[in-house]
Amino acid sequence: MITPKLILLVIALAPLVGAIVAGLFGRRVGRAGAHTVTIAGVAVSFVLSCYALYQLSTGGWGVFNENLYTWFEVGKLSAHVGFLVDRLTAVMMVVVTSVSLLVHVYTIGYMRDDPGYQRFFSYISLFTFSMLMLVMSNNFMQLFFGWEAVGLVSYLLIGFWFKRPSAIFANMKAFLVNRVGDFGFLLGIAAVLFCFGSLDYATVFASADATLTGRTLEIIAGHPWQAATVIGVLLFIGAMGKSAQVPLHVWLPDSMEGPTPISALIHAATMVTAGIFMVARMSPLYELSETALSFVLVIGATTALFTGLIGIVQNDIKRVVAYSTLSQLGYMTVALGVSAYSAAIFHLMTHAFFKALLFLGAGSVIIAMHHEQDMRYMGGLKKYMPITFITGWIGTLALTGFPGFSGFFSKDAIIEAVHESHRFGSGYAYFCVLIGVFVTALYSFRLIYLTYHGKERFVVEHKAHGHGHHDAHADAHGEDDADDHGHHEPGHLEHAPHESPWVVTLPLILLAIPSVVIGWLTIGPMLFGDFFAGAIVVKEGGPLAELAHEWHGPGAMLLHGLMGLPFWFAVAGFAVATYVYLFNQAIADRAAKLFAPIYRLLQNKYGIDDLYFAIFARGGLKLGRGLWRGGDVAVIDDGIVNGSAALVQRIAATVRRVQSGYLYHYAFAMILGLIVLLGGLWMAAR
Amino acid sequence: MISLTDILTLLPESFLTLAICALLLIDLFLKPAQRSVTHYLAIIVLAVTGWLVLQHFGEPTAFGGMFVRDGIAAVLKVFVLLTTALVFVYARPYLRDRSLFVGEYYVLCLFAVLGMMLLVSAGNLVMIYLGLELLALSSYALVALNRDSPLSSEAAMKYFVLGALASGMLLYGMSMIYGAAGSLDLNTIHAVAATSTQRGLLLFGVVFVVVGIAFKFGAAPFHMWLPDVYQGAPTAVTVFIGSAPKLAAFGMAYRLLESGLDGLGGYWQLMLALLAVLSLAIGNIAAIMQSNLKRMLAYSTISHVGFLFLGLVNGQPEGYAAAMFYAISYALTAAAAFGIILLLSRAGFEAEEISDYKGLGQRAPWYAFLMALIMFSLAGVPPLFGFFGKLLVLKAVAVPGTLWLAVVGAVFAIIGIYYYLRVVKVMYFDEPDGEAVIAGPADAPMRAVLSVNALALLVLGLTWGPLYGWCAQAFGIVR
Amino acid sequence: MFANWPLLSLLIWLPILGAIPVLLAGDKRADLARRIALAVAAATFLVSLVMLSAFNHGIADAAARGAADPGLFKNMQLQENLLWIETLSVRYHLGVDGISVALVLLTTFTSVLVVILGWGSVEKKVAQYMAAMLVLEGLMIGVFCALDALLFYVFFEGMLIPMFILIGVWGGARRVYATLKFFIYTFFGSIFMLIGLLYLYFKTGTFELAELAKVGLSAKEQAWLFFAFLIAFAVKVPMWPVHTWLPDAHVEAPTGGSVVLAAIMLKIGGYGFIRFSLPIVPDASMEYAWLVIAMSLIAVVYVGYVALVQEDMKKLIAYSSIAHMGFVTLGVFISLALARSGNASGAAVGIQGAMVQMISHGFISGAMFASVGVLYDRMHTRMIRDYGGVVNTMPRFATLFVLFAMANCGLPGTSGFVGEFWVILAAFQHNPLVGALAAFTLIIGAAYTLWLVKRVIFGEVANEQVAALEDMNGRETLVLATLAVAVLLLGLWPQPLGNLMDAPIAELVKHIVISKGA
Amino acid sequence: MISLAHFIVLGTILFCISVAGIFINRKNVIVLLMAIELMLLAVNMNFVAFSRYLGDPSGQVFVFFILTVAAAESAIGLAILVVLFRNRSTINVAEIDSMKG
Repeated sequence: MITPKLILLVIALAPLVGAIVAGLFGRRVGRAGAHTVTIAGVAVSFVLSCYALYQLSTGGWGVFNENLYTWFEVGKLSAHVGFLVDRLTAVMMVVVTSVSLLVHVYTIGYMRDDPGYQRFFSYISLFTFSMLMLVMSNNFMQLFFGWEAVGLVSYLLIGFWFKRPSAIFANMKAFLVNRVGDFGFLLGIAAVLFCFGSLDYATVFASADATLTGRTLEIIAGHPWQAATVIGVLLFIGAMGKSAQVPLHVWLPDSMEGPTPISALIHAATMVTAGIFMVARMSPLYELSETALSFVLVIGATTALFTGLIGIVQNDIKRVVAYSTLSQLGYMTVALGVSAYSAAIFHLMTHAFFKALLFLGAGSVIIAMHHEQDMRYMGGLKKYMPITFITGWIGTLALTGFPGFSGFFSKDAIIEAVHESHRFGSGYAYFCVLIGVFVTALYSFRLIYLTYHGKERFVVEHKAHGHGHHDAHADAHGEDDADDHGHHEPGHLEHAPHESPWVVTLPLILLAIPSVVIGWLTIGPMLFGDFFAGAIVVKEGGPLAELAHEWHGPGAMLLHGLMGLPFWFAVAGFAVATYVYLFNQAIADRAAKLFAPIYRLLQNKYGIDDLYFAIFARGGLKLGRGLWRGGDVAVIDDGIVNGSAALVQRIAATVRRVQSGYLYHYAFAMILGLIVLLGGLWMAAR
Repeated sequence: MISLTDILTLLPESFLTLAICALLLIDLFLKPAQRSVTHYLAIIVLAVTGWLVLQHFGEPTAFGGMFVRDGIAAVLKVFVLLTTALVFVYARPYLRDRSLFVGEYYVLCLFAVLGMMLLVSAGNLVMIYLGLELLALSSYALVALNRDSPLSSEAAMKYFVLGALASGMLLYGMSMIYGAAGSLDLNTIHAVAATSTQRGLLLFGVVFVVVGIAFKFGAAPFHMWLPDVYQGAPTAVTVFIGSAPKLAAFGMAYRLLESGLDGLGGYWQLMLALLAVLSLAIGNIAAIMQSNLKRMLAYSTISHVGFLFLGLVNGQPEGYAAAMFYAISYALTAAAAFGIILLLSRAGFEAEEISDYKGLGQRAPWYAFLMALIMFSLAGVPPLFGFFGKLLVLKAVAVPGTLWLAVVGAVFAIIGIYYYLRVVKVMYFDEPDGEAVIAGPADAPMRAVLSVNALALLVLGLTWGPLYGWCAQAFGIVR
Repeated sequence: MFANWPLLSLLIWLPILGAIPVLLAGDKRADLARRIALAVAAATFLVSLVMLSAFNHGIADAAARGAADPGLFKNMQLQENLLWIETLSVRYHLGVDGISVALVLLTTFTSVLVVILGWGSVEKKVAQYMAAMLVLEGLMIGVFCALDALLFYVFFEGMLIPMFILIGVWGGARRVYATLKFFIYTFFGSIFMLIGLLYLYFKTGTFELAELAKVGLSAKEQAWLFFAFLIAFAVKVPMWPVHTWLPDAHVEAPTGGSVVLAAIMLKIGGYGFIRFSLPIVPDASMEYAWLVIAMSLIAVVYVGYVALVQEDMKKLIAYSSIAHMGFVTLGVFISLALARSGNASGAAVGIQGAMVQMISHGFISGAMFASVGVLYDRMHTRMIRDYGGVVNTMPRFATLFVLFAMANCGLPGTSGFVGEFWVILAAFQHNPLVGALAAFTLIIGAAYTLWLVKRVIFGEVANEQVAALEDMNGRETLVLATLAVAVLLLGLWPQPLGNLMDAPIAELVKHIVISKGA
Repeated sequence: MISLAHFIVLGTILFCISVAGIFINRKNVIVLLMAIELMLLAVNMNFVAFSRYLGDPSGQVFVFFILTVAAAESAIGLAILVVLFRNRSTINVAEIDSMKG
């Protein structure tokens, strides 16, 4: 009997099975076995997810909300594992599984010769499972479970090449920064439980209005704060961690230490969007607090602009994409901030595709360039790797929001929504997102030009270096022969770069398609239809509702877009990039010299990382050492514990001297005792 | 008028007296080689006396109240005899080894026992004095038993002088009490003490009496003799004066303070409290610094006396029962402790330095284990016997009013732990240096009895109910 | 069928008496001694399982609903009640409720693993080592089963002796200092509790916990008793600032000793709070709850930072133990406050959290110390700087170690998460700020644990010793894998444990809201 | 007319002298023995006086006991003294301090 429940269970568990098989029996099933089983698992859940989405959007299914397993029950409170699957969830499931599936395939080629092949597949399947649990959850408990689980997998994957100091530093950093977010997130959950006495979405959302309006919490005695705001902000702190919003964004660029496939899957398409999804999911709560939303808005706007700016000065191809991810996440957050949740989700979806595309493309380039990630040693690759080149352009156009491409619709919608919004901070946000468009175009095309166009800035030296076939397995050298690449002077290749194998290019092509069309197809229902009705709650007069009035289909929007500000900002960015990086390289350097301070500021990411390191890492250690040496060792141990022991010893020495060995002293002591007793008695008697 | 029943009531003591005389004579005719005869005879004498003590005949009192025969006396006597028997068993190899294996040892000890028996069932000041002196004089002689040892003679001299001083003070106190009460009979004194309105003289006497008692116990500040005597005396003698007399001292204290001066309880309890605190402090603190095991045990004795006094301070039957239980547990434990020293010592090697016990855990696991039991028992760690003695005395003072005493006791118990653990540490955690095994002269019976004695500390720790029941019953506590 | 067997006595005395044959086997015949010890430990574990089967949730639930005999300690099961000292009416009274059952199972379970661990890592005086372990096990079980305060105390103190020997004989370089510190510290703590108990005896004429829970006490009396108990249990837990014995003890103790110490002994402190402080002096506990809560929070934050800078693995884990045990005390007293403010459900959450945290910490810290032992047996150093890149040579070990590390940072799905999560939820209900401070462990806990992992497990092979390491042998794998299963099982399926403890906790919560001021 | 008080005072004085003799004297052990005898005599004085005053003979009986014991005591004392002298060839109180602490 095939029930929705069964289907959903299969969707969630299929990747887990794959992960377990590949992980525990990796040796037995071998490489082929490992990738077969994991890909099969993910494929199954992808297909079924599509089916579920279809059923939900055609009304074949109602919203599915059921508890499947009681994790713990104590007192009034109970925690379950359960699924809440509505269209919002379904969309996420499709996004996750599809990207994951493609990444799985891509990995076959990318990690071909990596010793940790099975481990890697097991991890990414495990990640898929966790992510599905996160999005399908019907309660805060399971949400947190998935939340932490994806964090764990990301930790494991960033540190996949555990020999690299940079990698194992980056993964710890990522985990800890995320933990800072989780700190807030957990407290948010606690606050929810405190106010609602339940952790189930349904219950909470149903009674949100009634419970939270007018309710206040006193975090600091004497300062009652709006409960809705407290909850909203606390939960969003969690989102800031996961979705790398300023000031918790520092971990994402470093996470590029991980293999490229997971940069695409986890740190671009899915995990980092968990925060966005979470806020959208919590829309009934956020709608109750203007303050919280403004907070979200400002944070998002800041992220959108300032991380983008950093992207301009980066030379590592992956880092550029990483920073663009940051800024795009900022856009989504902005959308949330103006309660254009569906716009956020919409952008999340489109972004998932074209950003995954860009990352995988970057990966493909890296393969070709023989693990050289520095764009200064690339250029003119278009003739070597046409597919990567074309798909790269498609991705870029989508990212920069070229009219017609998916990115255009989602980004434009967000900008329009911000324009419409009158929420506190929306002005600032509008400014940020507009400039952001320019910045985006600038760094994106800079990347394109530096990589694919211009003259080759690398030297091919044909030395019969017994190097086997190293090209296809990019960072694999991190595993086997790190030293071998250690003595490589940059930009020197053993042999000319060439197009990657089909397992790499196929996903690129498959991702390019939705990057182009998905926006046109889905914007209507998703943003202005009632596709998300019930899943996303927006108070009367949300910006999207405003926009809905002048909504006349994607075509109209396209035309309208051509005369909109954003478009021209994008064009400007394109123009600058083209002029500077395609025709007149020199200008770039001169600009760098001209605005040296700004350039340096951007170079070291506004100094935030260093600041954190100084305060939290070094400061923490200093504090710890102080407490230990000062508190534990000096005061408690040497002072009180051993001190009292020493005191007793000293007294003992004195007492000992009293026992002089002389008879008359002994006798005297007795007499003294007698006299004391007599004296005492005399006192007592009177 | 002396009647036959008087003699009958005194039968154990009378028997013991005659037996001692007989033993003295027999010993004269024994060749040194046959000395063991004396040894076994002495033990038999003790056994018979013990049996007689447990028989129910005669009157509760004799000689017009001079002599009291009650449960308390019975319990104390039995354990005095038992402890002495243990002492004899432990002492023999040691004495043999040092050509101290002479009849005098046994005779003197037995006379001391006789003194103790009289002391614990005294009903009259004269009786107390006589018993006390009989015990004391024998002890002086015993300490000096080893005529060629400078330390022994020095110890004996100190013991003698201070002991004489103490008994002089006791007598002085007695004279005052006599003057005030007009009688030497404790019951009369009791009545007077309870009723008399002007107590000046009586109280004056009480102080001296308390001093006398404190000295016998070795409570600070009347403890000075104790470490030197314990160290100086031959271990075979230390084991004796370190164990049984504590029981007798308790009996003496009970007779004088409870039977005699109960009416003045408020006063002497205060004094005992003061002495208890002093003893706990000095005993425990001074013991930490000791390197000589016998001396350390001497100081530990002082601290234990402090605990015992806590029981007396309570001044209720429960308190006395607790104190008596404590005295018994201490006597048995101390006997075992010195027994171990005797076991490990041999001619030329006294085994009385703590460092002599290094690595005993490897050289003689079994005896190390026994010693560990003894130390933990002295330290008062459950489930060993010593803990329950502490438990009971603390219980006696853990009542509103004297709660602070319990706390003081607890604090010093913590300090005390340290030096007992030090012995265990030396035995188990330190590597042995020098000779591998200790070949003491110990004979089979000693090893066996000593093992039983030490293990008893564990067994009694789990089954101390009947023993305490007996003590409680002696003081007429029924539950 | 077993319900009327003297199962608890069996549990207590089987290992203690089992130590005798082990000793008789002697250090010469080490292997025989090991086998006997393992047999005894296993048998005890089986008996504990029998106990679990004999344990009747039904009664407990009935009690919770108030259907059965009302009153704390009245619904203990498998009771054995003999007169021990008739003159003082001290009783040999044993019995268990869900809480004790859980802890007894933890004890027997851990002991088996410890014996297996000792198999390889202990070379000298094997028989004595095993015997000490078994005796220790019996005494600890006794602590969890005793319903008579004096009996409890006897077991409570008796434990010190074998532990003292364990650390002192098989310990590291500074073992003497460590073990003396351990003994005197704990003795110092408990002796005042003894006086408190004696005072209660004076009031009630009995040591029966059930009676002590009932007796009315004035505010002043309660305050004194509370501090008497506090010092005893705070030292055992250990709570800041009386925690400094633990790092030393752990560092010097042999692996097995550390495991037992961390996995079981520390729990006795928390158990004591639940069995003594709350039921007997609820009002004083309420009055001074702020103090305990403050101490617990300091334990979480302050000790967390201290753990961060440790250079010795065992010390680091020891400090993390202190931080984690902070959640136990926090949970217990938060719950008291919640219960008093009428939030019974929240209170239940808190105590459940504390209890689950105890069990889970038993697994995790035990596993961590066992892991360190595995490394120590190979490299004979505990210094973090001597390691690095262990994963390259010991992949299996590394996998498990990372798992335990994650559990130690309270990752959902591992047992470490459950207790901390409940306690934080409860704490937030009591006071959001307290909740926030408690939740700080998410960050600091992760920080010191992951940094440890980074330095020890990951990275290039640090030196040739590490390069020479070979992966765990079957025995070690068995132990760690078992613990890993336990950690995950409790993390994913905590409900059974919850059901086990629901009833007694409900009862306790009912009890502590009633003021007993007299 | 000499009252009871006079006797008691005299006894007390004798007692104090003897006590002083014990702990002030730092020369000779013999003096200690003499002091002890003196102390007992002081006590006897008290007993006799009281018994006469109370008209109760038991006190005087006690005195006889004390005298006897005193004799035995001094005998033992002197014996120990001899032994001590044999071992240490000195009876100077100030030199008898080989055990201390």
